[in-house]
Amino acid sequence: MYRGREGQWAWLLHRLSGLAILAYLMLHIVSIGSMIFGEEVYMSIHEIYDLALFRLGLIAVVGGVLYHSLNGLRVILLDMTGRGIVYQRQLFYATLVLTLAGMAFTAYKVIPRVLGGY
Amino acid sequence: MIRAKTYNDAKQQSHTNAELNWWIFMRISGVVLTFLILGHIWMTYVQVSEKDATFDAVVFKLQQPAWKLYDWLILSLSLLHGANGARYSIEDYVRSRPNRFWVKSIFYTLIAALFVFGTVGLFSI
Amino acid sequence: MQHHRYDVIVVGAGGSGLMASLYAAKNKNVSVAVISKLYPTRSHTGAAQGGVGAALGNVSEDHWEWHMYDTVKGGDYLADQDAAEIFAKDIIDAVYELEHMGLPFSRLPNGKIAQRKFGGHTKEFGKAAVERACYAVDRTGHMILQTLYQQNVKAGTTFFNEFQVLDLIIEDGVCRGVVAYEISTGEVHVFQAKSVVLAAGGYGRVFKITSNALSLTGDLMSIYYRKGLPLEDLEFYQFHPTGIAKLGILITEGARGEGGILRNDSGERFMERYAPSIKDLAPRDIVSRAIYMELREGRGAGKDKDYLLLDLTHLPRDVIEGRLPDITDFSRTYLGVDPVTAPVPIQPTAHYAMGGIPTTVDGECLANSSTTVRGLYAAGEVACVSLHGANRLGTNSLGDLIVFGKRAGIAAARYAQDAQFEDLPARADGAALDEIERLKSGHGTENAARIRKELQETMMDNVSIYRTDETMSRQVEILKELQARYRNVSVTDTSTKYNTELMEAMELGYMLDVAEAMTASALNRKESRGAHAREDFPDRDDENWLKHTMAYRDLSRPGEVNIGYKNVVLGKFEPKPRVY
Amino acid sequence: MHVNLKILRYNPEVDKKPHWETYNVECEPGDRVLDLLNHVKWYVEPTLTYRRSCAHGVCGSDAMLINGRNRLACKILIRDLTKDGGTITVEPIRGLKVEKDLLVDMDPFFESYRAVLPFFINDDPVPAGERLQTVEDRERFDQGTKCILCAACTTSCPIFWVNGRYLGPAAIVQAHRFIFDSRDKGTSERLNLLNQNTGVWRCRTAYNCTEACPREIPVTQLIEEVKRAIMYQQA
Ligand SMILES: Cc1cc2nc3c(=O)[nH]c(=O)nc-3n(C[C@H](O)[C@H](O)[C@H](O)COP(=O)(O)OP(=O)(O)OC[C@H]3O[C@@H](n4cnc5c(N)ncnc54)[C@H](O)[C@@H]3O)c2cc1C
Ligand code: HEM
Ligand code: SF4
Ligand code: F3S
Ligand code: FES
Repeated sequence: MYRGREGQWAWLLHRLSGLAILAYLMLHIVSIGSMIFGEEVYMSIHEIYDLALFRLGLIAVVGGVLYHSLNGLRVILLDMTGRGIVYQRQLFYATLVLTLAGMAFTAYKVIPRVLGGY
Repeated sequence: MIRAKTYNDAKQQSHTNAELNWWIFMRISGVVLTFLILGHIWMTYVQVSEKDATFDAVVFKLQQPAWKLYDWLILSLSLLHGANGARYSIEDYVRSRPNRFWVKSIFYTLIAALFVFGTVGLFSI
Repeated sequence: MQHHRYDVIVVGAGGSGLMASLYAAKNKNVSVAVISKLYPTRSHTGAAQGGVGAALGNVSEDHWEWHMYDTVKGGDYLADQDAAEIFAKDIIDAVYELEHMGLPFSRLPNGKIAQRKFGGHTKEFGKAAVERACYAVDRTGHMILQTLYQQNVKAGTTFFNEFQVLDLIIEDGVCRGVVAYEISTGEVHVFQAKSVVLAAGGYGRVFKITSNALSLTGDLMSIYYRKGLPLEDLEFYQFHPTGIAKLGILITEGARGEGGILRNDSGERFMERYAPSIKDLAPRDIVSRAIYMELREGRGAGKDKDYLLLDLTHLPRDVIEGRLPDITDFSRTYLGVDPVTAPVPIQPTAHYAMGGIPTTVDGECLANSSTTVRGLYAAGEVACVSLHGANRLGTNSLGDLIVFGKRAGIAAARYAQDAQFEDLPARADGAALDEIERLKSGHGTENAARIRKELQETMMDNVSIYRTDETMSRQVEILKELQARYRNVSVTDTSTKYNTELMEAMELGYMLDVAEAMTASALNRKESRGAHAREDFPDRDDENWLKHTMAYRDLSRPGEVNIGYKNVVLGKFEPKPRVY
Repeated sequence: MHVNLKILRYNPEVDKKPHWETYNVECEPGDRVLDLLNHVKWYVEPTLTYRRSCAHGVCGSDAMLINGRNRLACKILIRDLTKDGGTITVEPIRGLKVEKDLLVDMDPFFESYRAVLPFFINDDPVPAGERLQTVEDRERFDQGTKCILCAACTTSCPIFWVNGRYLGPAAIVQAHRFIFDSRDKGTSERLNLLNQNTGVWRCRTAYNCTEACPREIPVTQLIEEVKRAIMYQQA
């Protein structure tokens, strides 16, 4: 593995998260869109989402989206301003911290619900 | 032996702005999507439980035109943004020309189908 | 074997080779190709830092006569004054021409090319130092090399990169082409040509401490010499005063031009004693000898007292980092010394060959003191038009490449335009193939690297800054022994692709032979002049030695060198004692 | 001190695949990696193959993957890599075909270089003296002029590894040098060339190039400046 630094990992995570949320989006469209086939089809798909595993998986989706969008903003800063490049490393760590914070908050909201069966 | 490429060889290469435009689009759509998607997740998942996303709740929400537009924007922008993002990856990793053609054709068709399906879904309510 | 045909072949893609190819190709009647054992941009011209001297007078008044005078005096009156005059005049337009090719010179506030002081360059015939070195930060040579390569790309020049020339085809006094080894495939190619320009650089690697690249092994000088053709003034080899201690990496004289000061262990500015008027900016031979004396008298710094100090700490940080960024970087990288806050350990380093293949002012190679080898030209460090005489001034080599590289290119093309391709001898590549075969299939037990190491160490001990009859006679014997051992070298790598071991072994052979010619020339010259300083003959002797040495290998008695002479072209400036 | 020099070796005439070989070498902390390679080549294993020339970081011959990062073998010292008894790994740079041991085929690299019109373009009649240029205008493109075409940047770029059609950072640095030269008139042609799928838009700001550059050129920054120049030009 090339021992690249922050920039390389930021890019790799950005690409992976982008592709992952694209995959999720495609499934999401199918599941929500299934509505047009009536309540039964919709709910049968939707029940799968109710499984604890999936509900926890959504924490990962939040992480992915948060990381991708924050890092996306970082990339835009790099593209548009000289400052962005100077601080690209710090911006990467900020992105990570905010992403983890967002995931923690989601977990804090979701896990009690999962445990409580709500 | 190396023969240096001449000025004229290079001059004759054609030129379009397609990549520039996609690059700009990725950035603008990205900024817009940040608000749309984070808002969407906040409202439909973090604030309320997944359990609340019942058929009725979804139908109720989507009957309001403002939400219809909101969701359709997410649908189209993120599909287009994601599709172009995936194109970057395909062009990087799928290196043989014929393969790239097939992978791209199938992928774009899928995206288009999803877009039509999602749009019909949204507006059929 | 592959066979190629070009009207003009240029060997070497440093500043002189690229200049020659560019100008040869401006003659639309001829085809031109460049052969180089390195990718062109790897040539050692790229290492030159300080600048190229030309009397533009952008900072203060300057005239070509002053430049010519400094060149002749710097060369201890051994410089040929016809060459020096052409040079001092032509270099002015040549620098403008480089600028028009896009070379990014540093600038003065008024937008003109920036110039700075450099050793030995003075105004009004020696009165005071003058700003004559045109520079591009401290990477002038890099910018010249890049710019000339770029212009060749633009012109669509044909390059044979990583082709190592192994032989020149010369029959009946006419050069008919070259033989080259394609390093990537191991194939031997014959290039038939109407004229050939040699621009293969110097041979600093015969010394242990050198600023020269590992590739500078005197290949073409040796090949020329092995044919019984002369090498001129090889005893004059320049040691640059400021190499990074132990490594030899160069710290440009521009550092002193910007105000740097040489100090000994006690912090004394010792150059005040050796050259009271221009002190640290005296010509290189003088400063190198001064350093050598300081070291010998125990005033060196460090625990072994084997180096001196270049002090820049009194200069503002932005001058050091802004105008000398590369050498700041070298010092930080290789020594862990920051020149802004601490003086840099330095020692003299083998730097530049004033001598080489004798040529006329049009680059035509000389077979003796008067006749030329038809169709063969040379320029740059490999050649000796004798612009530099006994000692080259800083910045005059880059100028030499530009002025005489161009002249050689133009002359070679003009010659080729009217000449016919001459027949090649049968087995033109025979000698080269035999040598390869010998090295590859030999059963010798000698290791080329060990011989090379001994060569470099003994040359450093015996034929460097100060020389005596005793040390040089010893070196003659050592060289004979090393040459004998060289015949028992065999390479272990028998592969065809990228056999760099084979090429290095070849290069060792060349180094041994230039060292032979050099040592014999130095032993023969019984005076001290410029870079040639003999302890047993400390004075210059114009009566007997105001002449160029021509060293010929004796083809019938291996190991013997015959010395001939060539007159110095005098003119405007009468030889005078050289004081600064 | 002693270090283990672990080299990824490959001889096309014998080996099917590259393989590691380790040499225990005696050295000083201040030695360059190139000194160790030379030692191995000269006294231990003469078939070891690599390019080198200047030995002080100005000719660009010896970019290699050293301890997982692109470095010039002649510009990285042992003391900055490991301690006594440690291991140093050396591999050829990535993304270019390995010809033998540490030596790669540089032709594609130079082809990209030539594709960006890396030469001064200005067909106006030349003045008698120099073309004038202010100190600031000269400074504007100074960074790119330092480039020694060593390919450390291009071969550290994750996009270049997988997509050889990307011109790569080195070529863009060269283009930048002319685009921002106030005397040059070829700007729009160069911008058009870089405005292609194979040009600047392939760069994903992975930043490896900047970290790899032995000449401390802020490569990513220069690439971004070219992106912006294209954007403003087309706007
Ligand atoms: C560190 C350093 C700093 C210097 N600074 C200055 C300065 O500030 N000002 C100044 O005026 N001078 C300076 N000089 C001197 C000057 O740079 C050189 O003398 C000059 O660059 C030599 O140029 P060249 O074209 O003759 O050869 P080089 O640039 O050395 O090129 C030699 C070419 O010949 C090729 N070649 C060699 N052998 C063969 C072969 N067998 N087959 C095929 N090709 C071959 C090589 O591939 C290469 O392309 C400096 C020198 C050094 C070492
Ligand atoms: C939420 C806000 C988003 C922002 C701010 C954003 C921003 C960006 C930006 C700026 C890029 C270009 C990266 C580059 O050129 O280097 C990009 C690439 C990408 N985006 Fe997004 N994006 C967002 C949402 C999404 C969504 C929802 C998806 C999935 C559908 C997605 C999928 C991708 C993909 C696959 C890439 C390509 C990655 C690559 O080539 O390395 N993005 N994004
Ligand atoms: S930009 Fe830096 S890393 Fe890239 S080729 Fe030039 S010098 Fe080497
Ligand atoms: S590593 Fe590659 S992606 Fe861009 S910033 Fe450098 S060229
Ligand atoms: S050998 Fe010249 S850059 Fe390393």
